Parts: sequence; C-alpha cells; structure tokens
Amino acid sequence: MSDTETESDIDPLGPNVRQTAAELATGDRTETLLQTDGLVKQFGGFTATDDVDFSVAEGELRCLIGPNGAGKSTLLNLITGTYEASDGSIYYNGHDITDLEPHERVSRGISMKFQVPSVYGDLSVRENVRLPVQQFADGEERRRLVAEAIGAAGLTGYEDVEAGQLSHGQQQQLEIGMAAALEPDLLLLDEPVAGLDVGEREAIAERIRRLNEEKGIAFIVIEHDTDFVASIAEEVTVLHNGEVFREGAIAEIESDPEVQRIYLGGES
Amino acid sequence: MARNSANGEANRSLPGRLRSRFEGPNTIGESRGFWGGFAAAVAALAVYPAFGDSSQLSLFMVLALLGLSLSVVWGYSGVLSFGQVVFFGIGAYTFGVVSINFATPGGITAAVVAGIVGGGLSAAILGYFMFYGGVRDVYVTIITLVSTIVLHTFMAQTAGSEWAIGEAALGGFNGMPDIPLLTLGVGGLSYQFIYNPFPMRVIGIGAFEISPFYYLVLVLLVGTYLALRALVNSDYGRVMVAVREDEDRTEMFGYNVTRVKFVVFTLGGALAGLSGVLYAARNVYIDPTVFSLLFATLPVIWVSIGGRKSLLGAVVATLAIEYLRISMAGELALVLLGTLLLVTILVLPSGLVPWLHEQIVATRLGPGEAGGADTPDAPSEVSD
Amino acid sequence: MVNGINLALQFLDSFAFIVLAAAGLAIIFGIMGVINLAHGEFILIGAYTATLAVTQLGLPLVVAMLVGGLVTGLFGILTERVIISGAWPNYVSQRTLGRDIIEPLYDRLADSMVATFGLSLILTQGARIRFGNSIDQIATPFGAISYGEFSYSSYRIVLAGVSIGLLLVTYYLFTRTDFGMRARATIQDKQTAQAMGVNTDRMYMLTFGIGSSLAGLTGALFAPVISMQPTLGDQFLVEAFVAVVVGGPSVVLGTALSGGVLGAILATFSNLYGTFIGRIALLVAALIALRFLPNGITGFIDQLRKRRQESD
Amino acid sequence: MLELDDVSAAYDTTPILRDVDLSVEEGEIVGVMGKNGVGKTTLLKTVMGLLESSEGTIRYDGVDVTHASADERARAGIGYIPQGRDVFPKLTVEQNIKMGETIRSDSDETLYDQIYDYFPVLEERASQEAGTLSGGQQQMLAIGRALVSNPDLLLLDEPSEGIQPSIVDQISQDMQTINADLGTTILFVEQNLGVIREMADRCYAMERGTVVDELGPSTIADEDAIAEYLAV
Amino acid sequence: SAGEGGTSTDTASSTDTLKIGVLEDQSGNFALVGDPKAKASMLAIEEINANGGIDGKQIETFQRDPQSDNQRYQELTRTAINEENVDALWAGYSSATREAIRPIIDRNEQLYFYTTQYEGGVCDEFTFAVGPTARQQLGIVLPYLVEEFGPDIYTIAADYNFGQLSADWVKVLANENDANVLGEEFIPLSESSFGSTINRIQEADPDFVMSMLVGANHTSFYEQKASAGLDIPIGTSTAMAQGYEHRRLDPPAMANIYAGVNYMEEVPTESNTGDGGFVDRYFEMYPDAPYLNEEAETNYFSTYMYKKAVEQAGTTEQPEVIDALESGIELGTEEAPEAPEGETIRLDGATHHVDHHMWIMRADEEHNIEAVENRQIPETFLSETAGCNLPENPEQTQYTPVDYYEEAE
Ligand SMILES: Nc1ncnc2c1ncn2[C@@H]1O[C@H](COP(=O)(O)OP(=O)(O)OP(=O)(O)O)[C@@H](O)[C@H]1O
Ligand SMILES: Nc1ncnc2c1ncn2[C@@H]1O[C@H](COP(=O)(O)OP(=O)(O)OP(=O)(O)O)[C@@H](O)[C@H]1O
Ligand SMILES: NC(N)=O
Ligand SMILES: [Mg+2]
Ligand SMILES: [Mg+2]
Repeated sequence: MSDTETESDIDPLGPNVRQTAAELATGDRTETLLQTDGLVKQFGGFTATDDVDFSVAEGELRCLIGPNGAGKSTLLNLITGTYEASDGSIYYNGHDITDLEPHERVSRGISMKFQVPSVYGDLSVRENVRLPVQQFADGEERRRLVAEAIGAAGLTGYEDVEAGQLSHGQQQQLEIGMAAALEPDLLLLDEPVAGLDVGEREAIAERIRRLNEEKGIAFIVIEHDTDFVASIAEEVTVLHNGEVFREGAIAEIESDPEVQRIYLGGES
Repeated sequence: MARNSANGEANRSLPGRLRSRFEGPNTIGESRGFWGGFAAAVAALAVYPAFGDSSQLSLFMVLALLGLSLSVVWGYSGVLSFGQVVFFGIGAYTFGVVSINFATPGGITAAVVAGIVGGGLSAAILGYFMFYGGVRDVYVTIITLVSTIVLHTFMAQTAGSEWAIGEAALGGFNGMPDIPLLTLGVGGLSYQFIYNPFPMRVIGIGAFEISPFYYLVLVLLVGTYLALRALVNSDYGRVMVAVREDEDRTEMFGYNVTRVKFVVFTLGGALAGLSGVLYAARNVYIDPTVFSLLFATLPVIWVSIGGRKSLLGAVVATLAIEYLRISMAGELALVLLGTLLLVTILVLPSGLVPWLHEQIVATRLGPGEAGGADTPDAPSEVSD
Repeated sequence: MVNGINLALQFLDSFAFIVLAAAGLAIIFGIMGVINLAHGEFILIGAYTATLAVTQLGLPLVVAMLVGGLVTGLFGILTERVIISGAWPNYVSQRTLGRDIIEPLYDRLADSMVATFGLSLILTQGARIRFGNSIDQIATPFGAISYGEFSYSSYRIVLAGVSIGLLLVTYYLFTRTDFGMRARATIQDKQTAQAMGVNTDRMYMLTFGIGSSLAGLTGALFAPVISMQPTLGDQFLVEAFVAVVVGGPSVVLGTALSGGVLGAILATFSNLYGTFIGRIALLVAALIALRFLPNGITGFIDQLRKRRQESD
Repeated sequence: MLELDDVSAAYDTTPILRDVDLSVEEGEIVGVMGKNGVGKTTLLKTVMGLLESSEGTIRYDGVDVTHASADERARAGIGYIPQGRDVFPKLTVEQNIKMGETIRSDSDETLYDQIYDYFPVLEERASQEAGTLSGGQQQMLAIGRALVSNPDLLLLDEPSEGIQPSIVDQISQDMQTINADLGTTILFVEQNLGVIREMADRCYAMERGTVVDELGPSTIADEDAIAEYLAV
Repeated sequence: SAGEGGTSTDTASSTDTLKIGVLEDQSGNFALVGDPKAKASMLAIEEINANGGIDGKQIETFQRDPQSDNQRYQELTRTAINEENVDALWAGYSSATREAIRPIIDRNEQLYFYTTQYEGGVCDEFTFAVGPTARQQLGIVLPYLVEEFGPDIYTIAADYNFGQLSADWVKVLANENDANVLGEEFIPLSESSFGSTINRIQEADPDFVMSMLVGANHTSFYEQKASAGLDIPIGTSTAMAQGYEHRRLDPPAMANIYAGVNYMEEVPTESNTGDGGFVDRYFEMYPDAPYLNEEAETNYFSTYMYKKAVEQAGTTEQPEVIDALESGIELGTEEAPEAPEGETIRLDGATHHVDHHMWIMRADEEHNIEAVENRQIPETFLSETAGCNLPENPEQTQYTPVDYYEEAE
C-alpha cells in the first residue's frame, strides 16, 4: 500500500482502510483473525455445512481437508460472502461480518481463489493482475507490484497473452497471483495446485510459505494432495458431512484410522 | 518499437503524458498516426459545412452521443441496455416541457440542464431498481426494453388535452411541435444556436452560411469522446471492464460491482439525456417514435456494428448507418440495409472499427510482425 | 358492472395470445440463447402462408395452418444453417478460402439481435415487394357464442385450447424425450455433448426449426383475426418478450405461467379500464415481476420449493 | 487401436501440436505426462475430434478418422472425460449419465449398477442439478457418464484432479478392472505420479507440443525417472 | 447550403422544368393508404408531362418513402426544401405527420398540399389542406344514420389528434342532430386486439357506432367484431375509402358500414368508373395496384389545381402561385372525378380548403358498395365559425371545435 495514501484520496471503489498484513506481521500473532460460530448452510433439503465452529489465528496457515462433498468449498464461500449463511455467524477481526457484502469483506482483508479458475479470459495477464493492484498502488510502485505478481505466478513473458488462452495450470497460477496481489490478511485458496505439474506444485508451496512468513498473511488452503498439505501446514482441519471431524497436527491426523477410512484410504 | 514501460513516464514529453490519459488497452488507436488522423477528421468535420449538408450531419452527430452512451454502458461495463432511448426520450421531453414553459434564454438553458438531469435521474432510478434488486444479465436487457415499451405506449396516448404540463401539451402520437429555439445563456448574454445561420465568406470557397448548432454538437461530440476515452482508460474504466468480463470475480477483488453498474448506468443515462436534448432542440419537435422498438434497437445496432468495445466504433457506425438510413431510396432500400447489417455482424463479429484497426496495424507492421506489439510507440503500461 | 363471463373469455383470449406469441421465441431465446428479432416475421411467414394456402390453393383451413407452421419451420432451419450457425456459408468458405467466415451467433446475444434485426427488415420489405401492402384475408371460422347482451367469437376460445395443447406437446418434447435432453445438453456445452456422441449441428437445427414452426403456427392461427400486412408480426413482439422473460428458466412451464398471470392482468384491466390501461398494467406488472423475481416465475417457484425443503 | 501419425493441430492460428506420433494397442492403458501447457489436453481433444488436426492422420480401429466429427467418433466408441469436469450443469445427475448412455445402442443396463457401485454419491444425488455438485462429485459424474457408454477407447484428462485420496486409489483400481473385464483401452493424462505408476502400462512424455519420449514399464516403476519428466 | 430558415425562393423557376416533392408512406403503419397517394400523384404528373407539362415545363419529382415515421418526415421535408428546392410539396397521410412538418414548411414558406381527409381547422398561409374535413365527412354520414337507426352513438377513434378531434366533431354533430354519444374510446395506434372494446360496445348498446380507426393495426377491428357477432351499423370517415377493407376482408365483415367520403374507387361518376375514366387510367399505369383510394384522388386533383395556379400565375415563384391558388381554383369532373357530371369542386381561397362533393357509401353483405346519398358540402368551420381568411389575415393556426362548441369539451 502506498504510504502517501490519505483518507481523502482513497478510491471510493477500493477497500484498504485497513492495516496491512505486513504491519500485522510484526505485531502479535496469536489473536484470532477469523471465527465461525455455528455456521449452517442448507441447499434445499441438504445440509452442506452443519454447525461449524472454526477459527484461524492471525498469520496462521491452516489446511482444510475432507472427502469430496464434505462442505469445504461451501465453508470458504460462506466466509467470502458468496453464499449467505442459513444460520450462525462469522467474525473477522472481532467484527461480525455475517451480513456484509462480499466486496466489503474483501476490503477488510479477505481474498479468495475460486476452485474453478475464473480469470478474465479476454484480458491480458497484465490487465488481470493490475486490477487488484491498482486499488492501493500508483505509478511506478504499481508497475513494480504488477511485474512482481506476474513473476511470482511464474508467468513472466506472458504479460500480453489473453488469460483465456493460458492452459489450465497456467490459469491456476494466475488466479493465485491475483488473489495474493491484493495483499490480504487472510487468503483463501480452494485447491490451488489441482492440475499443476510437480514443479509448479513446489513453486506454489514455496510461494504460500513465503507469503505467510514474510507478509504474515493467514491462509486457509483446501487441497486433496496430501503431500502438498504436509509441505505447507502444520495444523489441519478435517471436514466431514458438513461438520468439523478432526482438528490437529498433520502427522496425527494422517495416522488417524477414522480419517484414513473416510478420506485417505489405502495403506496407512 | 519503443516500449517504454521500463523507463516509465518521467521522461515522456508533455504531449506524450497528455496523450497517455487517453490511451490504454481499452481503446484502439494510440499511435502518432492515429492522433494525426483523428485531428484531420475533426478538421474535416469543421470545414464540412462549406461543402455538404451539415444539417443532416448534425443530426447524426447528435445520435452518435446516444451511441456513445450505450458503448460505455454496454461495451465497457457489460450492461446491455435496451433502454438508452428511454433516457434519450426523457431528456428530450423534459427539455421540451421546461423550455415551452420558460421560453426565455435562461429558461431554455435551464431546460438543457433539466434534460440532462432528467436522463441521468431516470437512469439512476431504473438502475437502482434493477442493480440493487439483484437483476442481472439478460434480465436487465429485458427490463430496459419493457421500460421503453411502457413509455412508448404511454406517450403515444397522451393526445388528449388533459395531458399537459403547464403550457406544454405532451401531444401523444402528434408529439410536441412548439419547442422554442435553442438559446444558451441568460438575459442579454445569450446566443441562439438554431435557425441562426452565421454568414461566412472564405476565399477560394465563396460565401455560405454555417449553423452554430452544428459546431455546438461537433464540440460536444469530440469533447465527450475524449472524456470517455480518458474514463475507460482510467482505473475506474479498468474496473468497468472487469465488471463486464466477470462480475463475481470483480466483487472478490473488493469492488462494489453493484455501485459501478449503477454509476455507469446513470452516467450513460445523462449522456443519452444530453443527446435527447440536442435532438429535440435540433428538430424543434419530439414525438413518441423515440421510444419505439425500432428506435430502441438502433443504438444496439450502431454499437454492435461499430465494435462494442470501441468508442470510436460507436461514433463511426452511428454516422454511417444513419446516413444510409436516410439516403437509401427505393423499394429495395430496407432490404439492402438489412442485408448490410446482417452480413457485417456475421463477417466482422468484433465490429467494423476494430477490424479496420487490425487491418491498418497489419499492413503497417507488415506480415510476420502483426502479432507483436499492437502499435508502435504504444506504452505497454499506461497508468498515472 | 363486470360481467364474469366477459372477463373469463377475455382471460382465455389474452392467455392464448400471450402464450402463442411467446412459444416460438421461448424455445429460440430460452433454450438457444438467441434473441430473434425476426420472431415477428416468422409469425408473418406463417400467417401469409396459411392465408395464401386458403385463398390461392384452396386448401382447407386446418391444413393450411399446418402448412403455415411447416413452411416457417423449414425457413427457420434455413435461417439457422445460413445465418445463426453459419454452417452452410462456412462449408463453402472452408472449401474455397480454407477457413470459416462466420462465427456462430449462439451465445452472442446482441449480435444475434443485430443479425435477426437485419433479417426482419429484409423479410418485411420482401413481403411488401412481393405481396404488396396487404393480402386478402380469410374469414374467422366457427361463428360466435352469445350470452345475454354479449357475444364472443368461438374461434378465440378454440385458440385458447390450441395454445394449451401446444404447450403440453412442447413440454413433453423438451423434458421427457431423449431429443429434448440432447438438445438441452447441446446448448449447455456443445463440445462435451459432441463427445457424448450428440450430433450438435442437428440439435441446433432442429431446435431452431421447432421454435420457428411454433412461431409460424402462431401466425397461421391468428391469420383470420388480424390484419394481413407486412408488419403484422410487430404486434406480437412485446407480449412475446415479456412473457418469455417473466416465465424464467423453465421455458415451457414459464411461458404457460406467465401467460396465465399476465393474461389475467391484461384481461382484468382491459375489461375494467380499457385497452390502454390494460396494456400499461401488463407492462408494469412485467417490470415489477422482473424486479422482484429476477429469475422469472419458474425461478421463483424453484426457490420456494427449496425453501420449503429447508424448513422441513 | 489408435494411431497418430505426424499429427499437428492449432487453435485458430496458434499452432500447438507438432508432428505427434503415438499409438495405443487394443487393451492397453497408456499414460501421457508433461508439464502444464505442453499440449496434453490439446492432444486428447484432437483425438476426440473436438479440434481438427491441421496435418497428419488419425486412425482408430484401423479406420482413418482424421476428418470424422467428434460425435461420429463418440458413436464409434471413443469416450472422453474432459479436464475441468465439463458436466452439463443444468441437467440432473441422472440425465447427465443418461447422455452417456444414449451414445450407443449396445450400452448395457448393468453398467449403471457398476457406476453407482463405484460412486454411490451419484445414486444419492440422482435428481440434483449437476452444476451444484461439489468439485470432486462432478469429476466422479464425468467419469461415470463416460463409462456408461461402454466405450472401446476411453480418453481421460486428469481423472484424479480434485478427488479425495481414497477415491483416487479406487479410481486407478477401477480403471484397471474395467480394462481387464470389459477390455476397454485407456489413454489418460495425469499429473499424479501415484496414479501413473499404478495404472499405466506405457507412458508418453510431452514437451512443447510434441511427444519427446516413450517410457516402458521399467521406467514407470522408477519414481525418480518419472519425476524427472514432470519436474522443472 | 447549410443554414436553415432562409426562404427558398431560389427554386428551379428559371429552368424549363419544375420540381414537385412527393413524400408518402410506402411502408410502415400507413403504407396501405400512402402508397395509392404516391401512385396517383405520379399518374397526374405523368399525364401533365405527356400533355406538355405546366406552362411548357416538364415536372420533375423528388419522391421518398418516410416509412410512416414522423421524424423521418421532418428530415425528408428539410431535404426536399433545402437540398432539392421543390416548387411544391405533397407530404403525409396522418394529421400527426402534418403537424410535425408544418413548422418546417412555415419557416421555409414552402407551398404545401396536405391531401388526407382530416379533422379540419388548419388555417395556414402555406398549407392547402385539400382533403375533406370531419365536418364534411361526418356531416353527411352522421345525420343519415341518426335518421335511419336512432340517436344513440358510440364512438371509437384512434388515439391521436385526428381521432380526438374527430370524436369532438361527433359530439358537435350529435348535438346538432339531436343525437347523443353514449360513450367514446380512444385506441392507441399500436393496438390490434378489440375484445374488450367489442364488449363495451355491446354493453352500451348504441344504435350505431362511429368509427375513426386508423392504420393497419386498427383494421383488425372489423373482422374481430364480425366474428364476435357484433352486428351493428357503423358510420366512418376512415374505413373502406382508405384501406379498402371491403376488398381485403371476407364478407360480410364490412356489411352495414357507411363511409362518409368525397371519393372511393366505387364512386359512380362517369368520369370515374366510365370508359377511360380515372379508374381505368390509374390501373392502366399500375396494373398490379390493389385499390384507388380517397386520398389518391385528392393527390390527383390537387396536382391539377397546382397546374392551373402556376399557369394562372405565369411563374413557379411560390408567393405568386399561392396568390393564384387563393384566387379560387375550380376543377371539373374530368380532373376531380368525385363530382358528378356538370358539377365542379372549388378551392376556397380564404381557407385553403375545398368545397367537396360528399358521398355516403355503404357495403352490403357481399361487400358490394352502393352510394346511398351524395351532395356538395362546403367547408364551413373555418370560413363561418372560426373566420379564417388567409389572404387578408395570414396565419398558421389550427382551430379546434372545443374553442367554439360547448358540447365538444
Ligand atoms: N447449490 C447447491 N445446491 C445443492 N447442493 C449443493 C449446492 N452446492 C453444494 N451442494 C452440495 O453441498 C455439498 C458440499 O459441497 P462442497 O462444494 O462444499 O464440497 P467440497 O467439500 O468442496 O468437495 P470437493 O472436495 O469435492 O470440492 C455437496 O454434497 C454438494 O453436492
Ligand atoms: N483455446 C485456446 N486458444 C489458444 N491457445 C490455447 C487454447 N487452449 C490452450 N491453448 C494453449 O495451448 C497450449 C497447450 O494447452 P493444453 O491445454 O493442451 O495444455 P496441457 O498440457 O493440457 O496443460 P495442463 O497440464 O495445464 O492442463 C498452452 O500453451 C495454452 O496456452
Ligand atoms: N388525417 C388523419 N387520418 O390522420
Ligand atoms: Mg470443493
Ligand atoms: Mg490440460
């Protein structure tokens, strides 16, 4: 965020009347950043998340795993406001954000990458990335941040390519790049490495760790690739049938026979 | 091929910096050649009255403002409004009603403002009703279409003497024929723009009369075009384009998509209102045909044919299509016009002007290079 | 005093008019995503064909009407091949220029509007050039029924019956048959449908043809009661668009329901306050419906159903 | 069963595939691997006929199908599971599966039970609109839908993407069962090393639009060797 | 060439041709009525040219189709005056069109002929409204129907100035003939469903209906009322003579409809239906034309009036031609076939209107047309009631019945 920004020249569109993640990173990390309280989402007669109490601390990197259909994506969509909760509340930084519009939540520092890549297909990679960046950076700084974000997404050289022409994996990379470019306090990633090759997986794991450590961004990452999960997180939450099923250190969870039965399968 | 993203703007010349406000990935034409051509075209329009029927051209330019209003709303923000003529017509009728009731220079000037505000306000109301009510996509198109039809039906039956606002009878299908002549200013400091030919004598061309209205419209059109170019290449313009491309995604970047649509829609309404004011002023007349289905379809046609994502396209196509519509004569005129529209949209899906631009760029760069940078000396990163 | 029978008959009349006006458009717009501004001219083709089949060829009325629907359906298929999908021009250009010259209009909402607007100009003026400013009209069959001081055209009641019949057939076709499923799959995802062995070209063609023939049939059915002139299709457009959109995503059911709701409003207000108020009421009702049920009536019903399940 | 001879393909004017040679024998399970963007999906689309090859010939079952349309190839027995779970979002789960069934006249009712056996959730959600399934459920549906047509050659584009580990294992096993029981030939693209090792008899490696190597069973068994093809 | 507002005396008068502008609807809602108008103008022009032109000058034409769109009319009127420099202009079917272009006409001091039957009252120094007015048309048919069927009237009329003012005239004439108007309904030009209108007529149960419906959409009324079994006499100033519904609709939809007109193809004068008469000449020139309507005849005879005036003035200068017209041109039955042998019609210089010979034409069950009554009816509203005298007192007004008759309120 440009340090010249004052209250008056804040883009009425943009968010960012907030502390930066970097600022937070230097501060106390133990405070709860996000907290859900009895969160319920129903679709028709079907309950996708059932009374979920879930929390993430500032600067924490948490993975969310669980069987297909467990309600992981639903939970993230509730946090971003894409879905309206049927019941329960969401607190963020101590404020009740349950009834806020999605864009209002983003401006408080929550950012998300969708499970299915949804980049702006007809716009160039640069235009895609500039959109989040322009909210808080101008001129030379903006240019630098855009270039940086593209570089970090591994798409240097593709600046003028229309995003719709990137391969599936490249679009995933771009998505993460865009979500991270917002410099959020909490970044939600829904299956960030699905479809990526091994090299890219490692690059993204590295990227997430760096953002977390250097900028203090908190993460909720959904991923089915357990190796990947193990490489970035210490703590995981297992969701099952819409409920929190287990929570704990990754090694513990991996060896939990119940988790193996419902999720991991195979040889333990 | 000076790609000056690296050396930034610090060392750009002043005209370069000025130009950069009007340039960016959202508009075509950034080369020196383009701006030269643009200046030449404006100059040609300025001297045109010496040679041709400027009265008709002024009509087309008035309509081009209407075309631009749709280009911003739809082409750049993705809201396909079938109702630009609603705001156009409300602007025109408001101008008529106010100016008939206050037929002094000051009153007529206020009527112009009232017309623009009327267009903007009606768009704001309809926009609020739709966007804050969660209406999206094709439903917006149809609501605006239905609004057009409602007004058409309504205005067409205001023939009875009970339908009058002060001195001004709405007149139903007859329209309002008694609109005062457009005069801007107050009291002694005013100038009449309509039916006030300005005698000119130019050596080499001879004596002729020019219409001040024509120049008023020309200035407004060029000014509006440049202002909109600046808008769509600004940060706000980038957000408009993002909304067009994917509303949900844009919301997830923290933009208030609903408000962007609302604001742009209102702006488009005001611009359509201005166009309507000028239309009523030029014709000294307004009738409900401006709300007819045919007239409502025209802006969509101009903008599609010209190139939806091109402001210049909207202007060029409006002028061209309206010229054809008036001048084609004979039994086959409508058949030919229909064929022309049909073939153009099928063969040039991105529109006439973007296509022409591609051709020009391709020939200038020569084969092989065409795929590279869009135009010479285009800054690849334009921002403030 | 409101006469109940009058109101009921006018309702049937409005219902039939709205449903028939909308049916063809509902398929072409609702299922295929093409805004067909030549919808009115498809109706014109049906009306003229049926009328000329009676007056020139001496065919019996019912046969002539079916011919009207059929001819319009064939014309629709031609339109789809040449303009909407560009398949035929592209076939030729592939062999001469080695590339496609036309990008299909599917999913290009506004472009489809421009193209079909062009087509409508051509058709209206073409009809004018070929047949003049009007053609001789056929008489309305079946006479009138009387009740008290009033009487009403029996044919208008028959129209209501026919409109319900057509709705049922179309509904069955698109929701209960393999054809309907494939057609819908094609429109949702052409490539995947192809990979599932669906000849998507044929689906587009047939669906468009069916929509067109419904429009043609509408023209044929109304041929006896409206003025036979080249712009006759315009009178159907407003109701058609409004009904389709108010109906919402379930095309056929939506058309039926919006025909019912809008027809009731139109009939009641016309009956009480005159034609003009009736029309304004219809349009305002449509605006309000779209604002508060942005997904149309069937979208709303869907939502209600889900709510109910939730509270169970 | 499938033979590609010097096949090239392009999106509009952007060439992607260059001179691809590849063959799959009847009853084989063949993998294709390579980094993001090398053209794996493009390859499968070209085999399916969703993208017309600009050069070269494709033979299926001994017949030249280079110019056959996708639906013709589908009816000739090629099944395809696209990347990114292209289910028909507005059709119900059941109708989606039925779409697969209508491809061929010789499809067999018992396949339904088998599919519901593999993916019980599809039976539970038979009347739900497919677009509202979770990501993984959609992937299962895409697989089920392709299987129900009982294809002779099945093209799979990253079948394990987004699927929970236990089911990934199960899918690899099921594919092998299908291959063994019904004789279905399989050509699949994968990023998941486990799946490749588990399933593939042979494997092609792609780079920048063309096949650069062919890996036999012994190489596939070697974890490091595979990783080399996929890593940076 | 750009400035608008100057007078256009700068015409082709010095050359040996003169130019007439003809703007009539050949497409859109009024095409059915407008097309014969254009054709009849051409017939007159061709005849005049074949006979040596006007004062030796051949007539050139500027002809365009304004597509029933008033905005387009304005544009084409401007072109005709400013670019084409026409010496006289014929333009427009509907009264709304006339009112849309009259300001342009007046500003440019352009000689203009409006040739449609209309509501009356236009007192304008540059406009010659030579069609019959409501007072002339309704004035012949309404008293007859009151006499034949009784005093209770129900009015249906197109919802624009023509319909509104014509309905006012029905009230005035009802009052003058001791009849009463039970109800009136104004119908938007775009309407084509008449179910509720028919019901309301049945509910009011009048002795006859006065219909001033206009345009293609309104034609549907007649078939719809017939099929609904509404079988009641109808008086009209618009049906049959303009849009020849009795030819287009299957009998007996138009049975018992009485049109008050100055002309329709069936008017039984020798110069009209006789050998080599007007009808013959028209269909010889336009073998495929469907019908020769009321307005067409007005275009035809007014072209001859113009010819006479130019010859009398000895110039095409418009002020002089207008003076000549105001001297009171008379035409015999050869050029104005509406009048029976031996009679003439006369252009009244004071009002720029014509004292027409009016007919009541009735359609029977087979749609055969018979003339039930005919007589000359002079224009009286402007000359007697409103006191319009243009040569003395040039003005550009339209007078309406509300200003003079209480019952028209
Ligand atoms: N709009 C909806 N209507 C009905 N059911 C829905 C809807 N959206 C989601 N569901 C159901 O809710 C459940 C949870 O879905 P969700 O997408 O959250 O799963 P997930 O944990 O992200 O699974 P995956 O790992 O497969 O992505 C699934 O069973 C899904 O079918
Ligand atoms: N529709 C398209 N138009 C133009 N280029 C495309 C299109 N789709 C893909 N490409 C380009 O083709 C190349 C190959 O894409 P493809 O999808 O086949 O890659 P892939 O090997 O399947 O990658 P991934 O593992 O990421 O799925 C990529 O560079 C991509 O940018
Ligand atoms: N004069 C008329 N019919 O408008
Ligand atoms: Mg998910
Ligand atoms: Mg791929």
